Amino acid sequence: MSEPKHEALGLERDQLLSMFKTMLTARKIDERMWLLNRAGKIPFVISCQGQEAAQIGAVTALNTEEDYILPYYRDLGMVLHFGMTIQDLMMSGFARSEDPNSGGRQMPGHFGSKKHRIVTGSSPVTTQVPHAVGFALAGKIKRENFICLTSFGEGSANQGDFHEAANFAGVHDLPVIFLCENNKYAISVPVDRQLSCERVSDRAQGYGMPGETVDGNDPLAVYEVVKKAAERAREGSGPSLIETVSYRLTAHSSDDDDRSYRGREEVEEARQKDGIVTFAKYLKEHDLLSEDEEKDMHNSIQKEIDKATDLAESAAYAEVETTFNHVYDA
Amino acid sequence: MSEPKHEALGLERDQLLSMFKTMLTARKIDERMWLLNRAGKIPFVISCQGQEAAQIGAVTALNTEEDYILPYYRDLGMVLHFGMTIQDLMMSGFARSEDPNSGGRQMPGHFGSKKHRIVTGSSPVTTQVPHAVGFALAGKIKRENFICLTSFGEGSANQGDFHEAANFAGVHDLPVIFLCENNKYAISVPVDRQLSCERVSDRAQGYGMPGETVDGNDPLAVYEVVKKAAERAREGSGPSLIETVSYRLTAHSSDDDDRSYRGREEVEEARQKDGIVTFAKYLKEHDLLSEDEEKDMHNSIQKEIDKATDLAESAAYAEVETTFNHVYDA
Amino acid sequence: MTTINYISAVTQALEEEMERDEGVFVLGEDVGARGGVFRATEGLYERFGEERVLDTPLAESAIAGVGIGAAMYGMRPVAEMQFADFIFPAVNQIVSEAAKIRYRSNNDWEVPLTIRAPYGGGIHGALYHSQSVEAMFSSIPGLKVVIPSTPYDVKGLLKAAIRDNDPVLFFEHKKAYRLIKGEVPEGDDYTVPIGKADVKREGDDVTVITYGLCVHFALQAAEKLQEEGISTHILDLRTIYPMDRTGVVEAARRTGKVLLVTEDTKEGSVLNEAAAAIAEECLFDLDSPIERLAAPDVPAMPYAPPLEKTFMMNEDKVESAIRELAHF
Amino acid sequence: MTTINYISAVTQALEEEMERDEGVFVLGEDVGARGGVFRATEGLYERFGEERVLDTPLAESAIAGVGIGAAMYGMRPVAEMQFADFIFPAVNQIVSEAAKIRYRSNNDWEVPLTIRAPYGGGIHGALYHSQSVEAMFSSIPGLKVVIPSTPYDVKGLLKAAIRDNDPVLFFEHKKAYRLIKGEVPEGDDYTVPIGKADVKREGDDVTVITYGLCVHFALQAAEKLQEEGISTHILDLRTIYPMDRTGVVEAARRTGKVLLVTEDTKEGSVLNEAAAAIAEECLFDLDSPIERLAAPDVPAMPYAPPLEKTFMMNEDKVESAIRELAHF
Ligand SMILES: Cc1ncc(C[n+]2csc(CCOP(=O)(O)OP(=O)(O)O)c2C)c(N)n1
Ligand SMILES: Cc1ncc(C[n+]2csc(CCOP(=O)(O)OP(=O)(O)O)c2C)c(N)n1
Ligand SMILES: [Mg+2]
Ligand SMILES: [Mg+2]
Repeated sequence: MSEPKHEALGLERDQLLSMFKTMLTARKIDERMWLLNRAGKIPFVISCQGQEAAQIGAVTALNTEEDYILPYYRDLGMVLHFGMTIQDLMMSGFARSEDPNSGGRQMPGHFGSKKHRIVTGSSPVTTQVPHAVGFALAGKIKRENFICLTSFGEGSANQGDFHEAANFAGVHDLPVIFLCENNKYAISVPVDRQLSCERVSDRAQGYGMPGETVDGNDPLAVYEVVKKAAERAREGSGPSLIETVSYRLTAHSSDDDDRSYRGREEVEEARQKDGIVTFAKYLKEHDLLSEDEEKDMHNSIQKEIDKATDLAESAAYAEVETTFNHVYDA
Repeated sequence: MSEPKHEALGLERDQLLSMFKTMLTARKIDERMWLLNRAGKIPFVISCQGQEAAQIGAVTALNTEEDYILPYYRDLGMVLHFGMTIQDLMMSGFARSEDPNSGGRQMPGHFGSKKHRIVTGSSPVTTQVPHAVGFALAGKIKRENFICLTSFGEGSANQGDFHEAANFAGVHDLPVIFLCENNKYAISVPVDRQLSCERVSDRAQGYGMPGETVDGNDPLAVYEVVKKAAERAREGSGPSLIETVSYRLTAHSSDDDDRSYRGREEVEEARQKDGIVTFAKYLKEHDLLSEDEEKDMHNSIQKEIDKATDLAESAAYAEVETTFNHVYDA
Repeated sequence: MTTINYISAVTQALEEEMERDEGVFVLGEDVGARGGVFRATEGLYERFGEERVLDTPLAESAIAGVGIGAAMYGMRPVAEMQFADFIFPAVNQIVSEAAKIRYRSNNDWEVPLTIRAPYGGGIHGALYHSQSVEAMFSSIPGLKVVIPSTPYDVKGLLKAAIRDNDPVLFFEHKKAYRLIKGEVPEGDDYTVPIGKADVKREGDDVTVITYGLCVHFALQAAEKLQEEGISTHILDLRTIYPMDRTGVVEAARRTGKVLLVTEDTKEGSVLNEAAAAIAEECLFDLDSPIERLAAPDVPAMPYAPPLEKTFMMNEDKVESAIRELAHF
Repeated sequence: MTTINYISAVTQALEEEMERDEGVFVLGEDVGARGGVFRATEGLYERFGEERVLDTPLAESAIAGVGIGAAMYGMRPVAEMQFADFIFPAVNQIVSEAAKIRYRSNNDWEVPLTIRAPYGGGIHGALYHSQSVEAMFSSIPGLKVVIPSTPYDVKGLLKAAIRDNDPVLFFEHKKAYRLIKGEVPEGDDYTVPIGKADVKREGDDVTVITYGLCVHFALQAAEKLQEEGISTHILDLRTIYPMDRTGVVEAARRTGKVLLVTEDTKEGSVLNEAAAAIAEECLFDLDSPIERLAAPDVPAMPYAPPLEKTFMMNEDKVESAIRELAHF
């Protein structure tokens, strides 16, 4: 029997459990958001569900003390790993003044925190991608050692900004990881009506960079390719394009109803491959996680979420006068 | 000895001579424009010099009665082949009212003529590329049989519009030929600081279409690949990306001085490979063109250009009141 | 006459124009099987098939650019931008191309393209799903910018836009979609002329010039103020660019007191054109300064409800502004 | 004091700021070895090397977007758009991103980015090398838009823009580059405050409010009209957005007759903000309607010289407009 994958990758048990815990935390926060939305308590949710494995696999390969991430709206898992707390995210869900992303100015899913090196994001897709290149360029000029990871959906890979940014990074060998989280849909549009190529990673060659497509349900597989890309970037050998393939398990957002454009069986089938399920299985198969430990993990996360929900629910909105603040530097 | 290339391609002598004549005409018009510019008679020139072979090779593979071209500012050769006359182009150079492209409203090089199925172009680069896709889409909806060829420089291949248009055409299998005329510079920026890939055609895979790079100094080589792409497009098998590699023999435009950014030897070396020179040699080697015939051709073109210059020079500008016309449909 | 809501007027106009003219087709993100994220194109995919109700890749510059190409060929594309906030990647195609093609080709080519986009706030859409973007497009000769307020105008103006031989930006208020209902003649193929403002209420004390959802805020405010004896004249611009200068000046003269209202931020808003036209043409007929009522000059509408409310226009804000002007 | 031309003021400001602050760097098309197509960055590449004077690929959205990223990191990028006409592909990055980042992040992130671009006509540049594009950006809170008229202001305002912690669009008139000369203090590190208009000439009969190259047309016209006994007050806006409302209103009050002048097309131009501010604040101090003098509402400046002249602003057009207003 060959060496288990995590050993080959040099990942220890505590790292693996921490990965799993963050995946689970992201999932559970998201589930809570939907409940709150359906209860009329928060106006909007956009989910990470189905992409946690890819997200956590990817950021585990980064240095949270040095590197920058420019995530997109589904990257709840990533920002948790980079230091955002459950409470922070609940404050954001409830649009409270203590939301560190925007003080309740932006919808949930619009992440940003300078302290955690999470660069502020917006709604128009793909605009963060050239920003990542700008960070990397600045780092190169300043002789810094950090790298940047930016992520986006497969639909968003068709925006001009992706192309222009990838080419720029390629020309100047900048330390950027372009991570495309292919979840097979852009709202209602399936990949085959969105993408003219087989794999998003087929585009890498056009930017003179390596391209990889990897199972987005397998955090270890994602970790492996991102790790390689990160090393490459840190060495000064330039950018990489990585595509993680998984599935969007929820509707596009709380405003969407996906029954008009995809069958339930398809969704059910994808649920079988859900990284949360399969990674738990992997950990158990390798005696890294017991049923009891798993249950405890569930419970402790749930408790934290409950607490954060209560706190956030009773927290205050920003004062109305603050509407006028921070248009320009004071 | 193997069959001469033109025979293998099924091109007859009169076709070859007509190709050569159009190349030569384009070159000579361009040269005249520079003289007129340096004499202070026309404010601006932007040249085809060095790209005539690619242009004529490409359009020879099209059907001028059916297909559409969406050329860029250097494509003097293409528009001649599609029916624009020397006089038309001189009227444009002098910004006269009889300029069929724009009535003197646009700079020379901004081609357009509905009659000739040359779609109006502008200065911001690459904007014509999605238009070509729009024509092709309309043709598909209307069950028409035409194809569209659009061209642009290698610098322009880095604009978002190229990417978005190529992907759109790829998804919907539209009959478009994307022709990149790589002349190794975008104003002062050489290809290696412009393009992150080896060849522009490396991008084809990312749009699920075939990509070819071909010697842009060889009109027969270009004809061959464009012919194949045209057949493919007409069959409904979708778009192609073709890159012709040659060299920009002049400064970027009459406003540019290229001595600050490239050496004279480099330009001299490229002149040796000039398609006008090498194609004449090819024709002579295959006894398709005699020295006398060549001289006659030069003379007759020169005369036509002289005549057109005089006519255009003495032609009128549009009336000042026309400044206000054609903002909206009357 | 039947009463329908604002968004149904959009759908009806599209359906009838597609029926009437084979050259009309719809393209955009999620306009097909999904029927649009607001369901404005609902049923069209089933009726006209996927070639005429085309789901495009997620790329707005291509949506506009491909639309322009198809329009130049001779089709009448109706492109949807999913939110007005996402029209910005397409600005180059709209401003450099669509707007200038007729002029630059000396009338050889034209672009009969309509671009629809939902705009406006008050729906917890935050910064990027609430914007009014008309000011950016209302200084571009060659373009027309239309913002209807009622189902009747929506239907008539959208049909006019589709039949127009020039590019039209057609902004629909997303909060109005299901909130605003109104009468539309049944089975009557009417259009409403682009370029003409419309008096939505006659009055003698204060003139309100506005457009879009704000017309309704003004109408509600006027109704209330009537009880206080204040009589409000309301002009609905309908076409924002080019603006109906005559209509604006007439409306200003009517009362001599002018309140300009927009949901957009104040500085640089499209109201300024009305202010300038009035200041040029009938300055001495005015009995009070020209007032502008608009959103504060902050980048966009925040998400948190109290902040959103502070930013968003409403009936009360319009009411106090009219009252103040009446008492000037 | 030494006399330099307008473009040298650009180059000097860049050079001195790059010298002063390592975080300042230049990026754009052909800004390196070529020194810019107008030679505004001449000598910088040789002096500061290719990392700080970066030739980018031909992609404006990336130039802006990469600039934004580097600025958020803490650099002070100065991005060049080769012509203002080619800023449109970058609109999404400028409007959705640069302008909104401070606000949306509740002051956590900021974008100290300057974007320079040559604008304006009269140089046979035709439709796409002659445009005034400021109107499109002058309703966007979070942005600042600066258009200087003299070498002194160019240098002081460009330095201020580079040191500003918010994104600034800096439009330079390309015809002014070598035409306009003026005095600049030698060896004096001065800045000119963004947000303040400047009285370029004092007068009592007619107030001209304008900016950019048109300031010079107004100054020349005023000189001539002085001989006829007409005294012209000239306010140079300098910062177009946010506009110096106080400066505008003061200047309008000074003479009671206001002529607004721009090289841009008339409807929807940035002059409208001045008109609206005056109409709000000092309507009853006016002795004549507010006049706007601008280019005709056609898509852009044609190439053929007689048509270009018809479109383009000049001293004579300003002169007659002032005279007419003086005699009102
Ligand atoms: C420029 C822009 N256009 C349209 C939208 C509306 N929109 C939001 S998400 C989305 C689909 C994104 O699909 P994909 O990139 O695959 O990401 P996913 O949501 O599947 O993770 C669309 C069209 C947007 N946010 N920005
Ligand atoms: C959007 C845009 N940006 C900048 C320019 C200015 N410009 C004109 S041509 C050119 C270089 C084009 O290079 P390439 O695409 O290689 O074509 P070539 O001129 O070499 O044929 C540039 C930067 C432009 N016309 N449009
Ligand atoms: Mg997706
Ligand atoms: Mg080139």
